[in-house]
Amino acid sequence: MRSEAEAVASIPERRLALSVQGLTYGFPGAAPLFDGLSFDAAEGEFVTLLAASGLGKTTLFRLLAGLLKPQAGTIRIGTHADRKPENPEHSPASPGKGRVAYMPQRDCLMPWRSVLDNAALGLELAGVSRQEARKRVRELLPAFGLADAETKRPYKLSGGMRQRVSFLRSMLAGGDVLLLDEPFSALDAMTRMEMQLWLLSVWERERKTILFVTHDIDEALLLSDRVLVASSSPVSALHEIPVRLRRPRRYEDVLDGTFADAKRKALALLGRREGGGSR
Amino acid sequence: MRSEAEAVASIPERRLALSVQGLTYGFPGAAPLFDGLSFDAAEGEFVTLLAASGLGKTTLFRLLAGLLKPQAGTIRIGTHADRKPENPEHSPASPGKGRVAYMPQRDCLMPWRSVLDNAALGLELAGVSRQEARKRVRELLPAFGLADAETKRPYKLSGGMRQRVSFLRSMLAGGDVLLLDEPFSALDAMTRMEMQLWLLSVWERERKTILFVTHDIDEALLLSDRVLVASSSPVSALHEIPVRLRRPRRYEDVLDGTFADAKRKALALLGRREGGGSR
Amino acid sequence: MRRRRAASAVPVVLFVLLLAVVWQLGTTLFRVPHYIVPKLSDVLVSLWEDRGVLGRHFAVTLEESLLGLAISAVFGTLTAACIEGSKLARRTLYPLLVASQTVPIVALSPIMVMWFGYELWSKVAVVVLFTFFPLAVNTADGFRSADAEIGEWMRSMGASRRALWTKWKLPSALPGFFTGLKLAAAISVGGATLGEWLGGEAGLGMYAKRASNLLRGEAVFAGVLLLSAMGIGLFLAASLLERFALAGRREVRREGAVW
Amino acid sequence: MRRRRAASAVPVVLFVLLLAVVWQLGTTLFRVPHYIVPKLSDVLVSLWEDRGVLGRHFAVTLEESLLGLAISAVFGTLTAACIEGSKLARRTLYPLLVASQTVPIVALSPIMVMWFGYELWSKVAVVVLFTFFPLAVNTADGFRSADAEIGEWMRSMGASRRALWTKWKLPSALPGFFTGLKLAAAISVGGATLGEWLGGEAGLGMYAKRASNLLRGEAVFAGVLLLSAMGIGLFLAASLLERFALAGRREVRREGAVW
Amino acid sequence: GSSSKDGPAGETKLTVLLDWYPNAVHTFLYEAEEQGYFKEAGLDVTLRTPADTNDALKLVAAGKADLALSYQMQVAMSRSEDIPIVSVGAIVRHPLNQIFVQESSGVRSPKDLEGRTVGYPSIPLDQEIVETMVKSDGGDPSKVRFVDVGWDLIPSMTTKKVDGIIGGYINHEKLLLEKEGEKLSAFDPSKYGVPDYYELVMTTGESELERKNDAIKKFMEAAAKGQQYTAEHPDEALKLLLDKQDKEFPLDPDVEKESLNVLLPLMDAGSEPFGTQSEESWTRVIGWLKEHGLLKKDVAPADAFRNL
Ligand SMILES: Nc1ncnc2c1ncn2[C@@H]1O[C@H](COP(=O)(O)OP(=O)(O)OP(=O)(O)O)[C@@H](O)[C@H]1O
Ligand SMILES: Nc1ncnc2c1ncn2[C@@H]1O[C@H](COP(=O)(O)OP(=O)(O)OP(=O)(O)O)[C@@H](O)[C@H]1O
Ligand SMILES: [Mg+2]
Ligand SMILES: [Mg+2]
Repeated sequence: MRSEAEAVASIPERRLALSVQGLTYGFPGAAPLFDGLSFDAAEGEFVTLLAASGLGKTTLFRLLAGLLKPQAGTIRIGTHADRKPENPEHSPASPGKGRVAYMPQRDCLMPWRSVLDNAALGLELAGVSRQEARKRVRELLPAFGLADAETKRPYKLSGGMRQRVSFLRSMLAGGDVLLLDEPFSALDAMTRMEMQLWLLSVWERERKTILFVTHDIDEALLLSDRVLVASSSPVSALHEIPVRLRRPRRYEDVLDGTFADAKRKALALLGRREGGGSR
Repeated sequence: MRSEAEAVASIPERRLALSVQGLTYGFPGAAPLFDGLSFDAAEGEFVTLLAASGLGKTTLFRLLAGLLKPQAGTIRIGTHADRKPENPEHSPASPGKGRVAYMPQRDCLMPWRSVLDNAALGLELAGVSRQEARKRVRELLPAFGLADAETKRPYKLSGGMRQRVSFLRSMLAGGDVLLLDEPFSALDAMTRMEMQLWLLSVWERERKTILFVTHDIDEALLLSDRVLVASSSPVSALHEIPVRLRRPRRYEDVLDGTFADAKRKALALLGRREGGGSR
Repeated sequence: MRRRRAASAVPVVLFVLLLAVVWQLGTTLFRVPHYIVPKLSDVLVSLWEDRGVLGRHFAVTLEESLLGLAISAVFGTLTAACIEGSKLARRTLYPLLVASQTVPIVALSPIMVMWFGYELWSKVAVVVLFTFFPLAVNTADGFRSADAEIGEWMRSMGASRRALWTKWKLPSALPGFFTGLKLAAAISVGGATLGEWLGGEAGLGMYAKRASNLLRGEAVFAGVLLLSAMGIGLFLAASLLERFALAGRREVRREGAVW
Repeated sequence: MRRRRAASAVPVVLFVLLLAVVWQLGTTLFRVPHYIVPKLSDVLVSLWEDRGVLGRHFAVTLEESLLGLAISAVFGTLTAACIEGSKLARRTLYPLLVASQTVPIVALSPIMVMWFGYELWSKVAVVVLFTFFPLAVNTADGFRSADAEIGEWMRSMGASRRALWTKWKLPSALPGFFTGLKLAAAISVGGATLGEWLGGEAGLGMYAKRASNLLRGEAVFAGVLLLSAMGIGLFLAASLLERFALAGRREVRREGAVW
Repeated sequence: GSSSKDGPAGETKLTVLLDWYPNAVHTFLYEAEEQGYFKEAGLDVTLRTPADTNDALKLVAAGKADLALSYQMQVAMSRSEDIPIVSVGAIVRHPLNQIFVQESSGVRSPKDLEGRTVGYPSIPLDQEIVETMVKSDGGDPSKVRFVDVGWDLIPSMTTKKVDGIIGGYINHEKLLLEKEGEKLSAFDPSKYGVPDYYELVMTTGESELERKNDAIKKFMEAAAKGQQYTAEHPDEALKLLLDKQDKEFPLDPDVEKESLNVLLPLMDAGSEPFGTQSEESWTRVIGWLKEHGLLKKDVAPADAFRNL
């Protein structure tokens, strides 16, 4: 566990797990979404992105996951020294294999696989044998409230159950940087809390770098070291809200004054946007 | 606008838009989800359902929409006198045509239709000409932040945009009872607020009966006349939390003591469930 | 469950009986010459009298069809995979495939015989020529309809080419493959028949042709009836395979739904 | 954009040229007897010399194919709709359809002639017999693959049967229909050829058959070449139609994606 | 199917392609096999049925089979198309292919076909034969309508789609039609301006003939013995054929018996040995074909046949 100071301050020597420099992207025939955007995430940091619907969060994740090619700028993934790109001009790096684990916004479960096999897919892709993958998934299913659903096909699942399967699948896939796109949006308060706690426990144990998208400001503040807010389209800069709360966090922290301040700030930033994205 | 007392108390003479009596249902080969469940909604009432993920909210909506057949019990939709089913034994009524408007949890947009045409589909089904339907949708698109997306196919939309199209489509379809299954789960705080306000304005203008599913307790309390909480599986009764707040509501009401009380109650009910549904 | 299944066969049986009655009455009432359409009763008699010979020919044609189908299934899938995997292959293989369908086989019969001889293999080759195309095209379209989002996700997780194929593309193409297989199964019998016409000593196609040369309508139709039965049998077998392989995929609509 | 499309034709052209060279060299080097496979150059000469006659026959065969395709498209879709809409129809029509594919057409040729005479319509009938099946089966499978959730939603909104068909099932079945249409387009030419063999005065199939009876290999292959070209042309036309009708449906994968 | 390898007992393998499915005309081959004449001659003979006789010619020319039953005119046309085929024996010495009309049609001789429809099986040669016959009978061939009826000679006539047909054989189609109770008139081409030609000839490829001259000669001798046996014991010979075919496709004994009756006199070479061909016949046939534009280039009669 890092001390509060460490977790928050942007110390020059910290090692980066992800750095984005001058990212520019727009879908063909549409207005650009990102214009010279730069940001980074340190190793083991939990960073949350907050932005209005349609501003480009999912697109950013697809760029980071290597599914789209930046029109300009560089994306570096994997541990490297801060601000020292060996060759700043070099073309956008293709994010190395297996170095990000991406949980997409729409659970794209395979309709022909059971819950167990869908969840095991992440491990399988990481090279774990099917046998072993199933074993490890089976151990986790109860914690995800999916014990009874093990053999069900996706179409028999409720919305929240699908989301949990997708979350589990991506978490198990490993990777240095986790990209989670609204992983808990379909969960009720209690289940969501359990999942958040589970995520935090994994994060603290394995020290992964997490980039998290949510629409829930409380969730953002509760989980992350830093909250990055995009407030207008095209996104050229992210407003940073450091969350100076002790770790491990508790739900009572919501009543903390720091929390309320941060929340007010985030709301203001989001509200200030000038007809972002599609609006 | 109704007075607070009217909106809340269950007055014997009130006319029902929806009544469910002794509903029992379970998917074949699985544990039952509902066991003798009874509840109702008065004409023009805004009722929210709160329940853990996988407890059967979506299934209940599919039952109400006539997509599944109850194994026992009756479902009556459409205005009728309270508690006086003419023939209590009669087989589950098939909900009349066009009398519910259902917004499913997973936006099932047609991949081959543009945003405009997808949103117009609800009106088309209600018998409005394509021409007219498009016109009316086009007027609403800006309010939904979809003005730029008019001609886009669904695969080009962000998650929140898809949800808004689906919401718009169902709202326009009309019907006496609106069934909204987590309509705002993919929206950011600001957009969600706008949509909530829009929904309330339509509701107050058209006096529709709304059954609303959400995982957001604040949202539930802010919007509805009554909140119904299911806390254990199989669901045989719903705990009722009346929301005694003035209308029209304001976002400041969250700070109201009544609100905090109701919220605490809801959280307690949800937390008390004993391994509901799939858990 | 089993009862219901038995009951579900009733309309089919009734329908077949109806067809039989129409056939028998139609040929009797309109005095259709027996070498154009024989009476059903005569066909059945001929079927029974020639059962030994017909059984042997049936086995031959069935073997040709099955062998051809198996070869087409393997190479059709491979071809579809090439078409899916490489633009160049798509641009070059597709026209070739299409062309193969348009060449009148009889124009090629000397080549067929030269390459494959008079035995089994020339017939199998014709079956392959017939069935390869629907299998390849349907499987290719199956590949193409694979859910791109799943593929994207796998890509983002650094999935290998192999994993993409085995875990995503192949399972996605299965429904298309089975549509193709059903088509191919039904057509295969026609292919075998044509193959037998290109020269051969055995098989139901040869039997029917010889009967037709001798103006023996009831024997022609006995052969045709058996060929149809074989085709329907192969088609049903393919459908069963499909149901088995796609179990649990398309049930959304059925289970628990009112309609 | 246009430049890229032109460039994309290069491999196809190269491939066709390659095939041509292989043909010419192969027949020359291996001294393939001209009556088994003629030299490409001889075929081209024959093609050129007979161009007037060939053009007329080409038009005839094209007309037969197009008419047959059109009829199959209409009735195939209707049949698929019946199969989708009614269990009884599925249970009775499907076996009949399959049976129609397995009947050797030559066994039925007297009936064909009796019903349709020696003119255009007997050939169109054979084309229909060939192309009806892939169209119906693929369209039926297209119907079956319609997203059940969309249908559920429409049902819940009280959609009429008509609305369900026009707004949900038909659009959902389009990809399947086009797979079927592409198959049918390629096969239709073969059907027309066979139809012409059953008797008739015109068409490329008849040309090829007469040439074959005159032992003129290069003329046979000239006819075959034109038939193939027609088949590929029809197939391409169907593909174009498909691309047009399904515009914007399956582009998820292409647009903006790296792979 | 290559045929050049010798059998285990030093026998020479010969593959013979029939002109059609086995029927009465092939009795002499089955008899030669059954009576052991082929074996005595050191031959191992395999009989095959190809798709059609055009294929048979091509395969023989390309050396993929040793012998094929074909037609005299077909051999001449092949040679003019540079398909190196040689006839080594005349099997049926006179036309079997005749014009058939129903008696009720009122056609008494070929010239009555003016204004009528004649069905033919996609073979231009058949068309030419009819035109010659009509013309030599004093009619105007351009007034005859032709319909290509594909494979369906008989139904096309019985369903009255055509008035007459060409392409049917007097030992087969005619018998079948008469069995159906149709009253037919048949017109023999050789009586109406078409040279009397050999309907069936045994052919081989030029190079094949060089390489296997001996074997082929022995084959023809054995075949002649088979034919002689058949002529002397027609009933036994026919029974053998019927029995042989029973496993594959039962033939109609009455039709085949009648067919053999028709064939035996037409296969008889009289004082000459079985199969003997005359240069004169070849010259006449080639001349007629040339006259009717069916030969692309000249064919020397002497090259087209060989009496072994
Ligand atoms: N494949 C695509 N082709 C074209 N435009 C696209 C595509 N995908 C997304 N867009 C557009 O890009 C913009 C950003 O989309 P994105 O999905 O990144 O938004 P988001 O921030 O994730 O929103 P949400 O919170 O609603 O999920 C939207 O205007 C959308 O219409
Ligand atoms: N078609 C189906 N067949 C079988 N079981 C099903 C089917 N649909 C849902 N279920 C099961 O029924 C239960 C309730 O599902 P439902 O979708 O109604 O939950 P929900 O309350 O809407 O949950 P969520 O909040 O996650 O959307 C789950 O356990 C689910 O697995
Ligand atoms: Mg998104
Ligand atoms: Mg749900």
